[in-house]
Amino acid sequence: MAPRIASNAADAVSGIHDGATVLIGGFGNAGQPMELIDALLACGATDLTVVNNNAGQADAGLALLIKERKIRKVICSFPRQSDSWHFDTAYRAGEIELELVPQGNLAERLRAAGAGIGGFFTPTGYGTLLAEGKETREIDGVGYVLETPIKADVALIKAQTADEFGNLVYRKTARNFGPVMATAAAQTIVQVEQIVPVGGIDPEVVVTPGIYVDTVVQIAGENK
Amino acid sequence: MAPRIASNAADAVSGIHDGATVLIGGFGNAGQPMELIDALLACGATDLTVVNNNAGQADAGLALLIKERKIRKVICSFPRQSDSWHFDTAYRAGEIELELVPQGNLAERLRAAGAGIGGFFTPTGYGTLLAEGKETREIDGVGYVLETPIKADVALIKAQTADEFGNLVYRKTARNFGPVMATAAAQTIVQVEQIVPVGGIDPEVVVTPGIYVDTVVQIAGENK
Amino acid sequence: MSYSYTAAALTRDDMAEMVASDIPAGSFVNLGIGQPTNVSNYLTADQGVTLHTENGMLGMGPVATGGDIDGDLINAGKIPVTELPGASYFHHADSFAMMRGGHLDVCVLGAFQVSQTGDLANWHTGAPGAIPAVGGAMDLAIGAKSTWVMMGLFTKAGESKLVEALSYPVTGLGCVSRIYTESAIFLIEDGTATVRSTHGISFDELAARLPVGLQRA
Amino acid sequence: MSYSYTAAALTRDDMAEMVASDIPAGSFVNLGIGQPTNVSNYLTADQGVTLHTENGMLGMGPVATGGDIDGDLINAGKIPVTELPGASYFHHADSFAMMRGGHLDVCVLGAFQVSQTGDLANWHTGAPGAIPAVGGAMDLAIGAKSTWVMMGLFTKAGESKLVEALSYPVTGLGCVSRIYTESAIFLIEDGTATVRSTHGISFDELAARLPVGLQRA
Repeated sequence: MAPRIASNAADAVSGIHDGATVLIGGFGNAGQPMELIDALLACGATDLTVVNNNAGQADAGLALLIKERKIRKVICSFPRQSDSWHFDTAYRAGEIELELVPQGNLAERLRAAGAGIGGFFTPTGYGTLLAEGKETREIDGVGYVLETPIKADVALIKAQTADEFGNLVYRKTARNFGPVMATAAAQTIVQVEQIVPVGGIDPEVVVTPGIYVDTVVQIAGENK
Repeated sequence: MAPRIASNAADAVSGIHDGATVLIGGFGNAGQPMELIDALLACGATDLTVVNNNAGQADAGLALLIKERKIRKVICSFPRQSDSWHFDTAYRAGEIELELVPQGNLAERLRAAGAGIGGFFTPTGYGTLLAEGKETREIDGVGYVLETPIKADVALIKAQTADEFGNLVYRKTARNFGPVMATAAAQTIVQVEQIVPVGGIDPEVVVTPGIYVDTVVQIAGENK
Repeated sequence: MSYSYTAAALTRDDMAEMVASDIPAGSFVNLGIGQPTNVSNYLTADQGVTLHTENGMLGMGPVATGGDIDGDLINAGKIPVTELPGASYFHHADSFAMMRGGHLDVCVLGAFQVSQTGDLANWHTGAPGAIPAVGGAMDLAIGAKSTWVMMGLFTKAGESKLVEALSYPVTGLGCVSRIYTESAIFLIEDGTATVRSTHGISFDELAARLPVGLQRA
Repeated sequence: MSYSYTAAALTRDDMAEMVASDIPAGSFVNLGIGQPTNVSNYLTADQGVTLHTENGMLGMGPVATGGDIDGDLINAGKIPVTELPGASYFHHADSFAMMRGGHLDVCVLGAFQVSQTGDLANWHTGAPGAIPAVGGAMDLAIGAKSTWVMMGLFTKAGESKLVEALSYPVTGLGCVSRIYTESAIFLIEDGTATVRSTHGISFDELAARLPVGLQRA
């Protein structure tokens, strides 16, 4: 079905419920759906599990969700940064749970969720603290860890352009987690800089087919 | 490293040795690297294991490799067709081995090989003859089969355009197995309709990055 | 939908039309090779159904004719097709990930047999000397949110193809939720076959001919 | 390459230049955050080295300045960079598949410790109260055909960071094949550390200070 075109970010995230698992795209600021994250905070949903590469930076976006204790658990690869003070405080106070995942395993677990794969053996993390308690196996002389899919209720991602059918293209390294997160969530909500009519994106260059997109909202692009 | 630009198909396949595992792209005629397959036959390499969606049709390409008994084993999803007579004869004579793989598992096993995944649990084929002897597991109430990567010595694929750095774009449904096969082989040999200078393909639309491409040969395009 | 009856058995075109009208508006659908392909002829523009072909495309249009034929644009049956606005292309691993991941709403397939628990047999007769070929059958069977079957209800020898347990090799277990036949439409749920309609045969006559328990919708 | 000696210890720039000159022409390379990033300043155009950044790009160019800064084009350290002709973009799963699948020729990383069998520790001090963060470290460590380390050979307390067995938490097992330090370059193979060169210290002095057996190249 063609996606719903939301009138603004608040409208776009209005269906997110307490206790939801929410994937949030972006690597640093590139591809980060900042307006959707702000709207998620404003909508009041709480007890969330959030999957992102990081655990919030400075006093914006994901960091504010953590500051306001809307997040029960973070699944990420790199929580600790020079400006991750809200996460650090919540974590040290025992008020947020952390599941630390190597970045490539994070991406692959999201892909597995979207691709109907029940689990996969990855060499990444074998023999490390992050494999403790996980099933391991030696295959052709190499050690592997069994990793499981990360399925979610909602994905919040950012793309450059959507057509009215929900097909997406991204821009440069802002692509990052967007395409895999779009496949792994029951509801994918996308903020884009522009929406074009169906047929406005060459079928050869579509990165995320519209089948993965449920809601699109246009947010005027900032200056680059 | 930038790929070698071969002078013709014979030159492109000249390094393929007896006993090699060879991935051959294409689904029907779309994306089938016909000139490379013909060159493989002409070069005389034998005792090959070939991975393709089919097992040759009529009196051309892969079917001739089978007719000439160059192929020890075929790994494919759909060998039997109305015009697969060379395969049928060889198979009934016990002169070719067949590993039958559901089409999606075939694609995913190739992807796993390219992605360094040691194995994955797939629901496809669970409870069927094609899962016999394989490890199975129930995960969240669903049955899965453990499938393993298919790594190869060589991939022969067809793309529309390569740049001199080996970046590839494909055309319509001729894309099919090409991108995953390119990642799964130690040597990827690509026939293209045109080669353009580096910079001639928009970085946003590259489907197969040049890192996966070892040899490129330009074969003048037929009429479409 | 409560049980209904028509005096005439359904033709293949009737079946295709009925499947088409049952597909929810806006669905993403894969139509298997053979009879199911015919369903596309009865989908209306208003329905806004998007067709997937497992060889790497969403937004597949009608069969190509004349100058529109393009060897690089084919469906899973290797027939030249066309591209609709909003289409997208992707490689085989992405295409089957889309299917296996449960993103398609409906998949329509042919069958040799279906069991009352929704097990499907449609890839291999199991006959001695038969060369097996599976293609995407097993992926299609288990991938979509709903898998529907179109088939004749009886073999040439008059045996029911809706069975208690498959005698042909399995394609997928517990995956079929609807069966469209010339004589009846069945809904399969929790191991029970419910008859939504019969065509050219009464419910009681049908029940007498089939080896499985039936309930009336 | 047989053992060599220079009177002066290597500066960080010397180390970066040496790593750069050791990278084979035409290689695909990932340079980790920190010291390894500096290697890019010494790669020559003639070398034709292609840089990968795990956040989804091949063909990364130098750090962007002034009007070339684009928030959508950053490296793994989140620094704005540029795009070279022949570049390509891809998503995170494809990017780490490229790495995990062994397609990169060389990855250069920093380290807390390396063992004589090539085990790497570079992600977590294991200190009480430390909040762990791993990022792509474990993927990078085991993914490339060759993993090289750049580090100071001694801690501030003067202890060797080339050790018999790691005391820090493991990043990857048996993955490091070369170590570049200010005092020596080591080749790690089959559990043995071979000293390719020493700088500001003789082989015998070095051997006396390190807790692992060494052989001279």
